[in-house]
Amino acid sequence: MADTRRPAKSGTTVKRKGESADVLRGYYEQMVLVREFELRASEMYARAKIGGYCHLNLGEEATVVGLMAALQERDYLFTTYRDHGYAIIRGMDPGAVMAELFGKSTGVVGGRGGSMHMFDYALRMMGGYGIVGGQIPPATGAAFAINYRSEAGKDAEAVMCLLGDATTNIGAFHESLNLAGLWKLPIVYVIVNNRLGMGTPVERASAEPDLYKRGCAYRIPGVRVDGDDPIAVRDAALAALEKARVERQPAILETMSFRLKGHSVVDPARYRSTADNEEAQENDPVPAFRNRLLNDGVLDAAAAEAIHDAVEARVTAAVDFADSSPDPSPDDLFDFVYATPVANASRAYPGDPVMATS
Amino acid sequence: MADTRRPAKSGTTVKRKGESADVLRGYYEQMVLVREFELRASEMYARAKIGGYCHLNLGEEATVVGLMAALQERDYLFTTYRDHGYAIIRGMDPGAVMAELFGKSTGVVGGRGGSMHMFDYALRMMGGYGIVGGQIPPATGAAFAINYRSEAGKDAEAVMCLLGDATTNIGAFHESLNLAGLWKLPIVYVIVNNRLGMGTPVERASAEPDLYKRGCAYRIPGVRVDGDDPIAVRDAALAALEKARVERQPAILETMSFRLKGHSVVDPARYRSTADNEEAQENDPVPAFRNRLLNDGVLDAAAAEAIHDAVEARVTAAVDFADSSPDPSPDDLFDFVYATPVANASRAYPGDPVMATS
Amino acid sequence: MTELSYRQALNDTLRAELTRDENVYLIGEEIGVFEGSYKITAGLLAEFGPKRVVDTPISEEGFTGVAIGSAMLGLRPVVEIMTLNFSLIAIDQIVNHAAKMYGMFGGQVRVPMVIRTPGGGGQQLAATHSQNLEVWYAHIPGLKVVAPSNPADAKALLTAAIRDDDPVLFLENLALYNAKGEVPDGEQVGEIGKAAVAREGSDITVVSYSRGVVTALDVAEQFASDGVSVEVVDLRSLRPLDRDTVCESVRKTSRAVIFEDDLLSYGIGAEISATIGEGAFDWLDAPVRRVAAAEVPLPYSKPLESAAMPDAAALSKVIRETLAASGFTGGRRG
Amino acid sequence: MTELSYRQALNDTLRAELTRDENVYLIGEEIGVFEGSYKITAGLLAEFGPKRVVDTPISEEGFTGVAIGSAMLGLRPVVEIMTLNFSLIAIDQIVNHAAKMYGMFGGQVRVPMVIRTPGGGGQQLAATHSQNLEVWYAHIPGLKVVAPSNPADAKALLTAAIRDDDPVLFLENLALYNAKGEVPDGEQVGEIGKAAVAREGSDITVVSYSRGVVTALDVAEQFASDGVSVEVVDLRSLRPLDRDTVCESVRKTSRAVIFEDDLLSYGIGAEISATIGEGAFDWLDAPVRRVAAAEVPLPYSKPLESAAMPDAAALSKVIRETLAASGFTGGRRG
Ligand SMILES: Cc1ncc(C[n+]2csc(CCOP(=O)(O)OP(=O)(O)O)c2C)c(N)n1
Ligand SMILES: Cc1ncc(C[n+]2csc(CCOP(=O)(O)OP(=O)(O)O)c2C)c(N)n1
Ligand SMILES: [Mg+2]
Ligand SMILES: [Mg+2]
Repeated sequence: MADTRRPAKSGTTVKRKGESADVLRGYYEQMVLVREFELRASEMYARAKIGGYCHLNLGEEATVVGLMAALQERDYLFTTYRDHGYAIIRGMDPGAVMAELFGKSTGVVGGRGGSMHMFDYALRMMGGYGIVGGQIPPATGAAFAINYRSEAGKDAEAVMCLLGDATTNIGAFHESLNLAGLWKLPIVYVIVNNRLGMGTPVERASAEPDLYKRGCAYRIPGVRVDGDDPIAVRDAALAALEKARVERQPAILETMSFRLKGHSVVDPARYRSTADNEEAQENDPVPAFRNRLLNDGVLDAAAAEAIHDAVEARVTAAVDFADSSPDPSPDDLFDFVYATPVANASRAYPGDPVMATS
Repeated sequence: MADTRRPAKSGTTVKRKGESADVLRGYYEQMVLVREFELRASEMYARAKIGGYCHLNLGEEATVVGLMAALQERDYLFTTYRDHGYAIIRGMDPGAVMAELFGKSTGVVGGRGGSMHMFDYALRMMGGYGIVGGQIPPATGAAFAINYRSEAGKDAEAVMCLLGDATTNIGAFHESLNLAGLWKLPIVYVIVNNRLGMGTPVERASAEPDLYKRGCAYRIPGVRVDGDDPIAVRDAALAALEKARVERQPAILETMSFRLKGHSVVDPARYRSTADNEEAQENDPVPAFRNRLLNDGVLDAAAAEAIHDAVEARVTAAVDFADSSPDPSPDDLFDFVYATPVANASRAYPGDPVMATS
Repeated sequence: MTELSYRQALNDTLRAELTRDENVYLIGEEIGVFEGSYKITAGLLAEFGPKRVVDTPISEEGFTGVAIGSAMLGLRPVVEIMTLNFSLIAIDQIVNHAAKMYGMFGGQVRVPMVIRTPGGGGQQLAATHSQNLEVWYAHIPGLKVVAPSNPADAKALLTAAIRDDDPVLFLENLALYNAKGEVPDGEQVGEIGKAAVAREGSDITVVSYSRGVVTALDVAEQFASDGVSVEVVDLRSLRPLDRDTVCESVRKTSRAVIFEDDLLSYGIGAEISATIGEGAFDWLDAPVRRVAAAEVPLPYSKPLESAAMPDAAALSKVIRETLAASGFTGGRRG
Repeated sequence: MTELSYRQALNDTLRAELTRDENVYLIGEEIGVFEGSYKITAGLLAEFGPKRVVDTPISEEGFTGVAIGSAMLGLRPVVEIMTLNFSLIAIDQIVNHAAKMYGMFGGQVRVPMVIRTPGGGGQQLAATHSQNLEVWYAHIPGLKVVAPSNPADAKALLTAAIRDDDPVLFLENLALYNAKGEVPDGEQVGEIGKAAVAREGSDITVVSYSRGVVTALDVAEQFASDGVSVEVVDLRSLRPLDRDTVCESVRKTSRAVIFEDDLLSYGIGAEISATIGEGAFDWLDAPVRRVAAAEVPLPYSKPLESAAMPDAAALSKVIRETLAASGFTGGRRG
């Protein structure tokens, strides 16, 4: 049996820890931003402004914000197809992210990637990836590169690699963790445990369902943290990143949260029981964090309302930006096939002859 | 650091355990058979009677014999390219195995597979495989099939899947063990730890070098046993197989032995230190077991000599058989492409037109 | 005859084979409780239970290998790989194991299994989720590869594949699942290795498979109203490849265009073109042209994706160019 | 100019590039302490140390992915995959990641890496260790694939590949490592995407690459003594493919035969034949024929292995048949 208990809640009060009210409000605002952005994305999908797959961070807002709070500018982030929130909180303009969802030329990768493939080299946000587990070896390679060219220490760079609970069952996870453990690479593998891989609960996918323990096969330590608490997530991530920087000790961090909706926007999640759905809703991290801040007097109703309104306006602006942006031009189809130009690379559109001369 | 201690030696005496002298002499004879067969194979390779890759069980004779003593006729065996010993002790005729090495039509698979791919369905010896880790998922699938069509119990079938120490680092190992752990499959994964994957010591390949512990990530128990002691190996395998049959509890069994020669017959193993080589030779299981039997009075010098001579004769006969067997005919090239014949399957030899009509 | 969707034809066939032979079982990600990513297995878990409809963790290499091992012992697994793109993780098991065992082990063991998987672009799934890599599998002896274009063939070829003693890659296409067609009632066992003339014609041959056939038939219909008679050959089986049917058609029409979703270079069409060049050389009146995908990682954005994918317009253009190149004078506006 | 083996040319080039650019490093199984399965990296660990010459566990997917990630950060890994057969385990990283990132991420990140790996049969390594799967990689946009046939090209193309900002699959061949040839001294940077006319001729074109070129040149020499002038085109680069050089040659000779180690159906030769059929249609005097491997899992036994692999005799036969089919009347015994 899995240890299905959640890690102890980090308490209902935040003030005692000496967090500054500004910082707390900032986290809250970020959580609301992720929430509203995702709801709007869902709406835009229904309106066919967005196509393809579209996986949302609904229910993972506290995890997103906590992790991004711990990550330094100098660090590298690799994540999955469920990447909108990370993209925005890492610093991408919500308009450019929305434009990417709309497939516009102003999108973060010019409309080439869409929902699953947000990327910004300047922000060291090294991409959302769509093959389950596919991001793990390259993320490990980024840590290898850090090791290759710089010394360990408090100011060293590190890598954060996100993956879902169900992703721990794929070979790439194993090979990567073994290499990281063997070579002592500065990387934190964050298992975002939302209890489900599509429709499959953790216990039906992982023979060791306490996922933070799976590092045992590589002598990689793991901790589990309440993913509904941004501060707990942040602190756990900070600690793991610190060890990665200073000791080159790779780590697993498992964040426990709930997926509030289906696997992607088109999934009605009929396979979930009412009880499961209720549990998920009860643990919704956004109202929970708001209530904490209200109780602690860090926020009052008016301020909360103001934050919400400001975020709404930003998201609306993002949609407007996306909507009014131009489509990429088919003339540019062949722009990003090769970084180093070489002779005879094909530029044939469907129906073109293979050779100019034929 | 790896726990480099060997598991406690199982003692120098065998009689006290109530083993029958016949059985013990039988084990010894089998060990000698593997030893002599492999030495002769090496010689035949040098004489260019054998081609391709050729990996020997030299140093693993006790492991081979112990494992095969535990395996019942009804069980299934999957192994690696280092498979000659297993093939013979599982029951294949040494002549047919040698003929396979010679690439003859009388070989166990008609010369199609060679050294790496011994196979005999009737003996439930389900093959030697050449892709590192490639045998592990199919072996797990055999256990799945057992589960699918029969009940657990003392007389149930089980699967033994062999793999090398270095093979624990590949994704297929992880995925398979997770499935076996999750689905409770009747399989014993035997890690034949000969300390090296080609030239790489376990500690430089596995972040958890105590390989029997690696089942922790799947709640699969593991034990380590002295691979130089056929009886210890047999007993550990019997225990693990029993649990697999009765409880559908998969297990890891790690056998510790030494590779006496290079990775394959063409590898001079220059990367090994003199100390390492000496340690390997000192632990040679064949003289060690002979001495045990001599000390215990189970064997005397004359009997040992007789066994050796008989084995020599068998191996010589095997070589003669192989040598005098016919080559497969190129006319039969297309015999085993498809089991179910279908229209338009190619039977073109190089240089034939693709269509009869062209 | 009943009109069914491609999806329903597959679902019915799986049900029929599960009922017929208890060695048949289904295995894959999300095929049970979730009822399949594309709902091909809807209802089957409820009907046959978890022994016969096996949900797996995300471990394509692992569960494909498990299917192989179970097939070696006589079971008849039907694996669903969620999309062809994910088969790359399992490809060592498919190509180095399933495809080789029968030969490598001298005919001693059979691997009767089916791998069902949809390929194809056009759904805005971007570069890693839109591929047509069937040519890789079609290259491999020991495998059989079928790619039905309509519900009736889907039924007949899936039945044949499940009953075949070799590993069969059964290629579906995301854009075909809702396509409807008449399907003969009762048991239908198709013939692997045989192409079909999907539409007879005399002026030019279009060779295609899977989704491409639907477009090719539409285009043929349009050309008919212009007085050009287009023959459409549906390959159905990519391995073995029915070279005779292809070449016979071209010997009749003297012109050929290949239409495929695949990337152009080293795609399925290359082999078809080479085959025609060898098998119908003396009959050809114009170069064999290929209409295939542009050679880029397929972009997400709809205008870019559309520009990269072959469509009816491109096929029509190349048919016209080929007719012109051969001095074709028939047709009303030809 | 110095006479070097193919192996030595590779070893020298790796040394030169390791010396030139400290972002270059080598990574793979047994390349350091063991000095490489085929000794291509001999001496380099001793010279450059374990930071630059990285031995890995057996984890092709893991370490290839590590190389990719490190390349994204600006390192320039040269990966050795022990043989092409084992690349199947890493193929998701190569095809779904390395090849797609530059396009999928809108040109924001480059993946400057080389994957060196030998393919080929003929060493009695049986079905799983003897494959020529380069056509799979040649099919993939975003990758570059080179396959040098001689030590000089090996040097020039490996240098180019290491300095190229895209992922390059660098195909070697077990049977070529001991082949000798003159190699220009000093830095040589080859041009990826360009074929070469390895031998000029006027009667018939043989197109080949990698190991096949050696045989083709031998056969051409034999035909020369019979008064038949064979032109040999060495593709060198499989992706991009230099269609112009191929077609130009065939427009000159009017006849073409493709010689490849690859399996016939859907192999490299299919694309070459299709290309010629399209680009030199009006010049062709006979069908383009392919001499390729028999479509079987390659057997271990020498007589069977030899029967399955294309050789000089098969090539000569098909050249003769092609000459005859085109009514060739030149040559002494033609
Ligand atoms: C190799 C591979 N197999 C299957 C899929 C289809 N797929 C996409 S997401 C997903 C579930 C992943 O679950 P988890 O790791 O828990 O992440 P979550 O979606 O819950 O964030 C699956 C099966 C894929 N993209 N890649
Ligand atoms: C996927 C794959 N990678 C690499 C190889 C080459 N190779 C063959 S055996 C071997 C070492 C395996 O070591 P181990 O698992 O310890 O088994 P041992 O040879 O010691 O019995 C390697 C790297 C291979 N056959 N397959
Ligand atoms: Mg999940
Ligand atoms: Mg070993």
